[in-house]
This record gives sequence, C-alpha cells and structure tokens, in this order.
Amino acid sequence: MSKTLRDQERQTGWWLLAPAVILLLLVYAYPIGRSFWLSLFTQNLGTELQPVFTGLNNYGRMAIDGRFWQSIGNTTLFTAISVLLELLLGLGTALVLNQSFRGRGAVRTIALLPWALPTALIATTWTWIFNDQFGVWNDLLMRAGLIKTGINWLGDPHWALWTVIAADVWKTTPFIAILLLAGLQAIPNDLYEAHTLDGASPWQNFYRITLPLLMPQILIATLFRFAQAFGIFDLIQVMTGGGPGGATETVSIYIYATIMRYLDFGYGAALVVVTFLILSLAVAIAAFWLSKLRPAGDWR
Amino acid sequence: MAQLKLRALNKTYNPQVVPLKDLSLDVQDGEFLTLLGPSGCGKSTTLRLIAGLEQPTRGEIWIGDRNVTEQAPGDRNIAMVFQSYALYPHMTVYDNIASGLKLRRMPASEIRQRIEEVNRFLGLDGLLKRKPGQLSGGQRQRVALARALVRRPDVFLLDEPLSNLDALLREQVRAELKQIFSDQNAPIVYVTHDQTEAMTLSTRVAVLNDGYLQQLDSPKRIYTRPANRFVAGFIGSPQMNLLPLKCDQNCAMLGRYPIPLPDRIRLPEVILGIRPEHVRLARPGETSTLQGQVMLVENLGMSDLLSVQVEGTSIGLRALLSPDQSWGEKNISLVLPAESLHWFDPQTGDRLP
Amino acid sequence: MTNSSSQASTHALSTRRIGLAIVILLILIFSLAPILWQLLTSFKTTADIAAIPNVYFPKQLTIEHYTEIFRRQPFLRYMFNSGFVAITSTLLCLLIGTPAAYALARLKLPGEQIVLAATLIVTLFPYILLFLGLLELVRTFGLANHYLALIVPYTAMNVPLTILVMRSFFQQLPRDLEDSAKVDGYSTVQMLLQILMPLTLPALVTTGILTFIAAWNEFLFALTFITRESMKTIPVAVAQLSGTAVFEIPYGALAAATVIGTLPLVLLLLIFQQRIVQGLTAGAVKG
Amino acid sequence: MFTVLHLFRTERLPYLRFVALTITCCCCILLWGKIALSQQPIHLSMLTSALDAAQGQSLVAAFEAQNPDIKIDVVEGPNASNLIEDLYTSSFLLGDSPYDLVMMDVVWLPKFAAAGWLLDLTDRIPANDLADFMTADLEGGRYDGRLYRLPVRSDAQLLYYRKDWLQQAGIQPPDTFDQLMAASKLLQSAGISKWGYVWQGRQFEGLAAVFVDILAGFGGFWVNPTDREVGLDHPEAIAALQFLRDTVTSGISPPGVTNYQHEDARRLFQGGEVAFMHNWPYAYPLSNAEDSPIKGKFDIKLMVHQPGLTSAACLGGWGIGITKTTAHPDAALRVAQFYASPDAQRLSILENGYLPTRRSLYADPAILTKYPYFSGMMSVIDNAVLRPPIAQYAQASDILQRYLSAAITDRMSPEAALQAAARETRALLAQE
Repeated sequence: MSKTLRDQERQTGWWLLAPAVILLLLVYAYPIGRSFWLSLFTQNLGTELQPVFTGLNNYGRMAIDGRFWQSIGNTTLFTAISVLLELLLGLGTALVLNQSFRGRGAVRTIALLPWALPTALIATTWTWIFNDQFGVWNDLLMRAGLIKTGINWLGDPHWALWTVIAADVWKTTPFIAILLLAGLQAIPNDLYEAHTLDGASPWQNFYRITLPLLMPQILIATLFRFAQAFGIFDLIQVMTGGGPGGATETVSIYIYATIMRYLDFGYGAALVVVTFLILSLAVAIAAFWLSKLRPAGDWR
Repeated sequence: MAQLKLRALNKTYNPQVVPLKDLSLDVQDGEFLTLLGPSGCGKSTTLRLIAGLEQPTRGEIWIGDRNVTEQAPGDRNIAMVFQSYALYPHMTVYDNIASGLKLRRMPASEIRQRIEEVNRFLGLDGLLKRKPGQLSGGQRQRVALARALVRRPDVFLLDEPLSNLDALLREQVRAELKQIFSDQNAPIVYVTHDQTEAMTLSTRVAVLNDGYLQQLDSPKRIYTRPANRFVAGFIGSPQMNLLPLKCDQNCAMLGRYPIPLPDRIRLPEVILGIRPEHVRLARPGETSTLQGQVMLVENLGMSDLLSVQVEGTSIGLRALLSPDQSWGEKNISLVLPAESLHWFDPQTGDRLP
Repeated sequence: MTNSSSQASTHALSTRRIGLAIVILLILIFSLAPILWQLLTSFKTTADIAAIPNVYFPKQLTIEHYTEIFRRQPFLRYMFNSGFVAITSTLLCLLIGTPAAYALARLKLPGEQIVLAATLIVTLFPYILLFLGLLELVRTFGLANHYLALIVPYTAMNVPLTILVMRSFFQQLPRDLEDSAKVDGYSTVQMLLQILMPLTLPALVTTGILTFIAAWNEFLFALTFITRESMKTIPVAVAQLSGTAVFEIPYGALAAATVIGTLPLVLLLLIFQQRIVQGLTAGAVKG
Repeated sequence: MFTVLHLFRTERLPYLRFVALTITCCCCILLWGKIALSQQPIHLSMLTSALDAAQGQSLVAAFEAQNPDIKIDVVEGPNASNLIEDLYTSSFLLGDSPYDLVMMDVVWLPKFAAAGWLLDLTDRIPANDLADFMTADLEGGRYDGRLYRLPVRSDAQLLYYRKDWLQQAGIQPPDTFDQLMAASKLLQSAGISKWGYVWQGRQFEGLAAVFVDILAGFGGFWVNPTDREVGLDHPEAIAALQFLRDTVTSGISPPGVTNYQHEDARRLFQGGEVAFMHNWPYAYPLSNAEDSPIKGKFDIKLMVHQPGLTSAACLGGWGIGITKTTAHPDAALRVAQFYASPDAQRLSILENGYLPTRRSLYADPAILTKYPYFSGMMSVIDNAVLRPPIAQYAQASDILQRYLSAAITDRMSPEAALQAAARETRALLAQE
C-alpha cells in the first residue's frame, strides 16, 4: 500500500474506463486493423476461402475495377446532394421552429419523428410511396397533371438515386434541424436587438449574426451527416439493393456484396481500407476547419 | 486531542489549482484558524490539501500523531463545510447528516442519538425529513454544519461557509458559528476572503498571498502589527495609506514635511503606512502638521473619508474623520501620530521594526 | 425578431403570421405525410391498396393485415428480440459508458484526451467498415444467431454517445458534492452509485432512450449476424417480408408491420421529446 | 488484484448484485432460447422462395406421409432468387446454418461447393440412380468432379416465335442471326408486328443468360472452366454483343428492352406486339393459357446461330443439396432423393409445369398429355450450355452484366466494354 493517493485515484479511473476502452477496441479498432491486414491477402472462393498473401494485389485490382469507381461516384453524389439539401431544409426548419408560436413543442416533436423511426422500416414505406404502379407519389403527380404515365422511380436508373436521396433527406433533415435549433437558441437575443437598433434588416440579422454564430453547429452537423451519408447502407439496401444496374450502388453496398455475396474477403477488406482512408481524410479536413472556427464560436 | 500540522507543503502549478509554496502551520486543539487572503492566494488549495482532495507536491500533513498525507479524504477523519453546502440533493436532511456516520458503520441507534444532540443546538427540528431542495439558504447552511459537527472529526474545515448567505443572515450566523465552535475540541480551519469574519471568529489568522504565508498571528496583532506591506494593505478598511517616501538622514520626506524615522532605520527609501482612521485633524496651535488640499469627501455614514493631496507633492493621503469635526473647504491641516506609523522596506515589503 | 414600431407593423405582422403558418404547415406535411400514408395503407383492404387511381378515403377499414402478420410470421417473437436486444444493450451501455464518462470528466487521467478524441472520431465511422472484422469475431466465437452477436456491437456503438452525453452532464454537476462525498468517506465507486447516479438519473434516461432507439433501428448487423427466423429483429424481419408473398408484395401486411415496428419509437418520442433533443445536442454539439 | 477489491471497498454489494443479476438474466434468456429450438422428431429445414414453397406443399405432404419420422420445414424466402442465394450464403458463412437442405439454382453450385458448405454426394448415390438424369442437369450439380446436387427441375432458354405471322409473311423460322434480323424487319415493315425481337436487357442475371446464348451462337465463350481462359474480348464475343446492340439501334427491339426483365418481355409477346422472344420455358404455359390472345399462335425453337455453327441454350434449373453441417445427413439424403425421384418430379410437373431432369419423364404419358411441347425440349436440354462453373461466378456475372448494360445503352462501344469486362474478369480469376 505504498501507492500514493493520486496513483490510487488514477488506477480507479483506469478501472472505470477499462470496460469501455476494451469494448471500443474490440468493436472498432480490431475490425479496422484486421481489415488492413486482411487486405494484403487474397481470401476468396478462388482460394477456397483460405488466405494467401498477395501484397498489394487487391489494391491493384481496385484500380481497374469500374464498379468500385462507379460506387465511389454514386456515394459522392448521394452524400453531396443529400447533405446539402438536408442542411438547407434543416436550417429552414430550425429557423421556423425558433420562432415563438402556439404549439411549438408539438410541431417540434412531429418534425423530429422521421429521425426516430427505423430506417429499414421507413425504406419500405418509401418503396411503397414510389411504387411505379400503386405509388401515391405518381398518383399525386398525375392528378396534378405533371406527368401522364407513372414513373418507375426505383426501377429506372435515371431516377433511382434521386428517389433514394429524397427518402434520405426526409429521414435525416430533422437531425440537422434539431442540432441547428439548439445552436439558434443559444444565441442571445440581445445580439439581435443591438443589431436591429443599429439599423439592420432581418436579412442582415440572419447573414451577419445568425449564420456566423451558427457556423460551428452547421459544421458539426455537416460532419456527422457527411460520415453517415458516406456509409449509407440500410436505406439503399432495402429500397433498391443497389440496383437497378448499380445505379444506386454506394460503397457500403458494394463492400457488403463483395463480402457477403462474393465471399471475396481480401478484396472486401481492401475496399474497407480505402473507404476508411477516404473518410478519415474528409474528417481530418473537416476537423481542421472546425478547429479554425472554434475561436469565433467561443463567445459563450 | 489532535493537533493539525502542516509541514512545508508545496503544490506546484496546474490549471486547476492555485499553487502553494512551503506552507508550515500548526493548529492546536480548539483553535480557530482562519486562512485569509484575496482570491488566488492559495487558501482554498491549503484547505483542499488538508482535506485530501488534492495531493501536495511536497510536504506533509499531520493530524495528531498520524501522518495523513497519503490517506484518502474519508480516512482522515475530518469534516468539511462547503461554500455551496454540497448537500446530497436526493437524500433527506437526516440521511445527509447521517451519511458520513453510516459509512463508518456506526450503529443506527448511535447515529440517531448524535443527530439528536446536534439537532438540539442547531434547531433542525421538523427539517429532518425534508430534502435540501425544500430548505432556505440559512437552513441548508445549518444542515451542512450539522453534517460536519455530528461527525466529531479530528479537524473541522470550513470553506467560506457564509458567502452564500445574504448580509443580514451572515452576521447572525457568524455569531452563532463563534458560539458553536467555541465548544468544539478540535482544530478548526476556516477559509474566507472576508476580513470581518476572520477578525471576529478566529483565534489566529493566517494571511496568504501568492501561495506564501504572509503572517500568522492573532487578529489583533495582524491589525496592529502587519508583518509586511501586503498584510498592511489587505487588512483594514478603508485601506491603510502606504506612501513610498525618500529619506533624508533621520527623516522620511513627505513633500516638504520631514517625518522622523525610528532609530534603527537607515534606508534611502521607505514605505510609510498609516491607517486612515489614525490620521487626525491638527489642533489649533499644533506645530508639526501636514498641509493639504481636500480633493474628495466620501460620506461613509459614521465618518467621512477624505482624500487629501499633500501640499507640494502628488501624493494622496486618505483620512477618516468623524463628521462632527470641521475642516476648511479646501485646505486642511493633518497630524500623523508617531505611534500609529508603520514602516516597510520598499524592496522586500517587510515591516521595519 | 421582436416587433418594430407599432404603426406600420399590423399589416406586415399579419402577412408574416400567415407566412409562418404556411411554412409550419409544410413542415408538418413533410414530416407526417409518409407515415400517415403508411398508417392508412395498413388499414385499407387489399383491393383498395391495389386500386388505381389511389384510394385516399377508403370506405372500409380493416385490421386483417395486423392479424395476418401475427398469424403468418412470429411477429411477437421479432418484437421480443428487438426489445430484448435493445434493452439489454442499453443497460450494458449505461453500465459501461457511465463510469468511463465519469473518469473522463473528473479523474484527470493521463491520455484521457486521446481516449476522448478517439471516442469522438469513432462515432463518425459507418458500421460497414466494422462488419467484416465483426463477422470474423462472430464466427470465431460461434456467436451466430446469438443475442450476444447483436448486444455486443450495439453496446459498443452506443458507448461513445453515452460517454459524450454523460460526460457533459457530469461536468455540469457541482464539484463540491463529490468533494463532500469524499470527505464523508465514499469510495469512487460508492460515490458513483450512491451520490452521482441518483443525480444523473435524468441524464441516464436521456442517454438510454437514444441508445435504445439506435439499437432498435440497427439493420446491418442484425441482417448479417442473424439468419434464424426465431432470432430476427423487427427491421430485418420487416425488410425481408417484402418478397415473401406468393405472387406479389404484401403491401398491406408490410404497412401493418411498419406501423407496429415504429410504434414503440413513436411513443418514446412523444413521451421523451424534450430529453431526446437534449441528449442529441449534448452528444453532438458539446463534443 | 488489490486494486479491484479497492474499487468495491466498503459497500460492494449493490454493484456486484446488479452485475450478477444482469448476467443471470442474460444466461437464463439465452438458455431458454436454446432449449426452445431443440425438439423431438427430426426436423429438416430448407429455404425456398415463397412461390416455390407454395407450389411445393404437395411434395412435402407426400414425403411426410411416406416418412413419418421426418418433418420438412420449408422457410419462405423472397421471390427474387438472388436474395435466396444471399440468405443461404449468409447463414452458411456464419457457421450456424438453420438449413439442412439447400434448394439451389444451377449457378450457385460452384460457389457453395467451393466454399465447402455442401455435403459431397458422389459416393452416397449409386451410379445406376444417376443414369436416368439428363447429362447437362447432372453436370450442373458437379464441381471439381464431385457431385453436390441432385437436379429436380430443368430449364433452358428458348426462342419463341409467332408461327402465324411467319406463315402470313411466308418465311421459315430463322436459324441464323441474319435471318432473325431480316424476318423481324420484314414483319415490322409489313405492319404485321410492332417489334421484332425482345429479350432481357436490364442489368441482372437474365442479361448474362441471354448473352450466353448469343455468345454460343457466335462460337465464342465466356470463361473456359478448365484453363480459366477468358474469351470476352475475342472477336466472337464482340460480334455477339454487337448483335444485341444492333437489335436496339435498328429498331427491331423496343428501346425499353435495355430495362426489361423476363416478365416485361413476356407481357409484350403475349400482348401480340412482338414476333420473337428470348425467354425461359415458363412463358410457354402462360402464353398458351385459355385467356391468352396468342394461344396456339406461337412456337418455340433453339436460339439462332451463325451459319456453320450450332446453337446452345443457356441451362438453368434447380436441384437439391445437403448442408455439410447438418445433424441429420441420412435423413436429408432421403429427402433429396425423394425430390429428385420420378414420382416427385411427376407430381410437381403436373401441378406446376416445370421441365423434368429425368429422361424417362420426357416420355411419360401423363406429362406429355398435359404438355405436348415437352417432347421437343429434351434435345434443347441436351444441347444446353452451362454458365461458367467457376466458384466466383456471381462476381464474374456481375462484371459482365455491367459492361453489357453499358454497351447496349450506348455508354461504351461493345469492343471497349468487353475489353474492360475481360480485364476485370482476368483480374478476378488471377486471384488464386
């Protein structure tokens, strides 16, 4: 018992932290590290699922894999468009919910609803709404006279990705709206009052006060959504499975197919590694921006 | 029974704690020691070190003949009253008071008996079943005190226990505190930045600044014989006049006016200290007077605080005069009584004997 | 923001009001319409569901789709699986995440910044990056078709959120309380259980709801690690329902299954809206 | 050691009690789950599409009537066969397969066999039992020379044609690609037929199957299973793809054909809008049904070929295999043999109209009475070609589908598309 009190406290601390750290290492660090290792092997049906060391062969194969590049393209498009739309709609929703009106709490609850529901179930709902024959969306458009015959939203390669984006926007806009709403509510009203006394219009208020002060929240929300959208799986898996003809195949769907359908573990691991690196790079850039922005956000 | 000894305690800088340098203190049984100083002086650090909430970088803490430096707070048998009272919000008053005893596996009957006892002179009747949220500030303060008293600890620690009370209540509780702790048989260490509390409650006061112990003395001596320039300026309100003066042979020169230095002081410069309440109006015919111009008069109620610019200098002198005295609109003659003068070394700040 | 000078504003104010009302209405329609359509579908007769043009106001409502999913599929079993996995992993997650959050909030550990940063970054990585490694682990430990195959990853995927949210709650608690407890003689673990736990109960509920929602909704692991009918969770069971009727997709049953599967979450949201919002923002913004 | 104890210093009970309770609860529930799953009579489980499950009910009843000690639990899966394949794959991959029997498409076999998931039946079936099976169907059940599957249902792609329209125009059914094109143009320009030829152009397995037929007709090959040579960038393959593309550009096929699946093609053919259709035999009874506008007006033949070459139909069909990890291999073998038996096949064929895998059944009076056109089908099956029986077939097929689709939708030239396809396929197969 010659340990100092500080040592004891530290030790207690480690014991408190240990289960969480072990769990995170097991479920996060190990799989990703393992993927790095496995990506150097060929382990697929051709090798009867035995690992054979082939160095960077998998990465070379990836370079000429047209489907991989298409999936990267799809993922990028999906991520960019859906996050952008979600930001705009989310900001709009947040601004509206930040006004005081009767029943605001109820509206806020309802606006949050899409976020809380299971994506896989919601995907079936949207599949049904966008059904080419019985879908209500086609019906509404036809009643409005905008189209003459029903569009096969999910079956037509030209429409499928946009349809999936629409569903994703619906599902995750509330998340952004809530984050931004919290940011809006933290901006003290006196700032607006002072600025208004200075003669600023509402638009100037928004542009010169709301937007800069909200920037940290916007960036964080974007970062979160970017990462989630880049890894989108359940929505697309249920709505289109990546089809038609790979039109909605994102990296996640491709990775899943490579591993679970083709049993091409080595190549799947290489895909995981590359996706991980791309995401890490993007996160690092975003974090760098964020850290530069932080001083501006420190007014609280 | 027990005696609290701090031996050369050091706490080096870290972001959370004010540093502490080479603090040694002895607190005897029943003695009420106040740690006094401005914020950031290290007084809370000292208290937290004693409690074991922080670990000293160097030095030792003894309670009686136990070296508790490496003991956990709960093992030191101390009790502490916090500024925020730190009552457990989810427990009843009774459980709050009993918690420390229960942890020491005291039989329930004895706990009940002890609480009764404390209850009697703190007057907590009818509060025992309530939760802290349902109590007023003064009541919470009492519960916090009760929680400490019931423990019969080897040392009491009180961290600014009055600062969350409003002014009226504070005076009342201050008086009660004095009474309650006069019966206690353990060392009491009390932290405050309020010198009135320090003066009224303590048997001894330790003035801290910048992590250093400045003076450890009875309240009276702290006031009458401040050990250095810092203590002189910190204790007493309004603040003591501290005038840097040049010396000319045996005299310090306040403008044109020579002030005789005590014999042993031979320095080119000194700091002259005099409390505003000791400056008095010159009587008619008095010779060695100081001429000055009244720059500002602040009415403090029972007296007036005058800011006087000493003639021929830019030095300002404050004097506390009772309003029944009269003086000229502008010009005023003042006397600095020799027995009320304090001299300090401008280099070290130490008192010159 | 507030009303400007009063004379000219009456007119401007009322147009503003109407504009606001319209926008709110749009938000409500946007959020509710798909769910309401699915709800309506679940009560329509099969003939009405397949009618062209669509039937918006059915003359006849039916609950046959609801009885059908319970009759044809072990739907109660799915509900139980989802509930059991979600509740167990939520409890485990709180049990593991809360002490860690406390350690990170208060105990000045060396390297805690690294742990914290790692926790944050980890929340950004999609599960697809993990599932190859986890698949191997599941195979190695023979956890296929085992609740643990889901409970462990669900717990892990919610631990970062728990740590972030609980840590920010712990940091808001007054320090004096813990100091007081230490002086009273509580050990760190006792203090966590007897003093801090009761105080953080609201925060625990908040976090628990968020983790429950995440676990209930998870799809990828449930799809991959469970192949036995009797072990499937709601999202996977419903998603796989879509192709199992003989000649066409059973839209009515699918709608009913969706409604049932989402019902617990809707209830949670209605009851705990405030807390969910709190937790979401604490988890995301504070980090 | 001591530090752990230190954690629970004075009052350690609440913590420990809670942990113990949680663990006990978990254990109890898991145990309960395990017990609930193990029951008394031998249950053999098999996953099929919901459609097959419905159609196979009488087979199950017949088997259980003869074998009271065995129960067959048919799990209904999705109707899309690739989803069934995925469900089987993930359950085998996990190592805890709920299925004892595998009802599999011919193209899955190499994968399942190479992965080591199937019981080797080579030595369990007497050779004389195998003699009755069609060679092509039996071949589809082998991998690396070992038998893993007993065929229960055969299939081969055909060319459907409107014999009434051809008679009207005074031409013979086409034998070569040029004849097919010419006949189509003639019928279209004469206003007899709106479209000439429909096939399955959507990016899915059906497109690969169509291409296999065309490729055989041009004398090309996809992957040689023995030496793993990839033939996709050979001139024959490029010519085959050029043909497919020409049908679209010349207006013989409707522009939408690049998004068609089997049912789209059948609806068009049955609706009397097209003269030639590439499809599986399942369309025959449907198009010849009482309410079909073209009942009796069409016929079937082998797909066309280049002059001097022969046609070969892409072989399909289903068979039954046994999971390697099954606890009841003998019982499972009884089920498999039953499903492949003449009686069972007859029962199923009379109900559902699929093609048999046994020679004897092509001469079966009961079957021929009901389906007279079966008599011509035996030679079709005998001439059928397998899609490459390589373990990575699914991957190879997806590569090919992508580039076929790119070429027929005019995003790449046939040559560039097939070169890319060949390159990726070689990279895939070189991974050994």
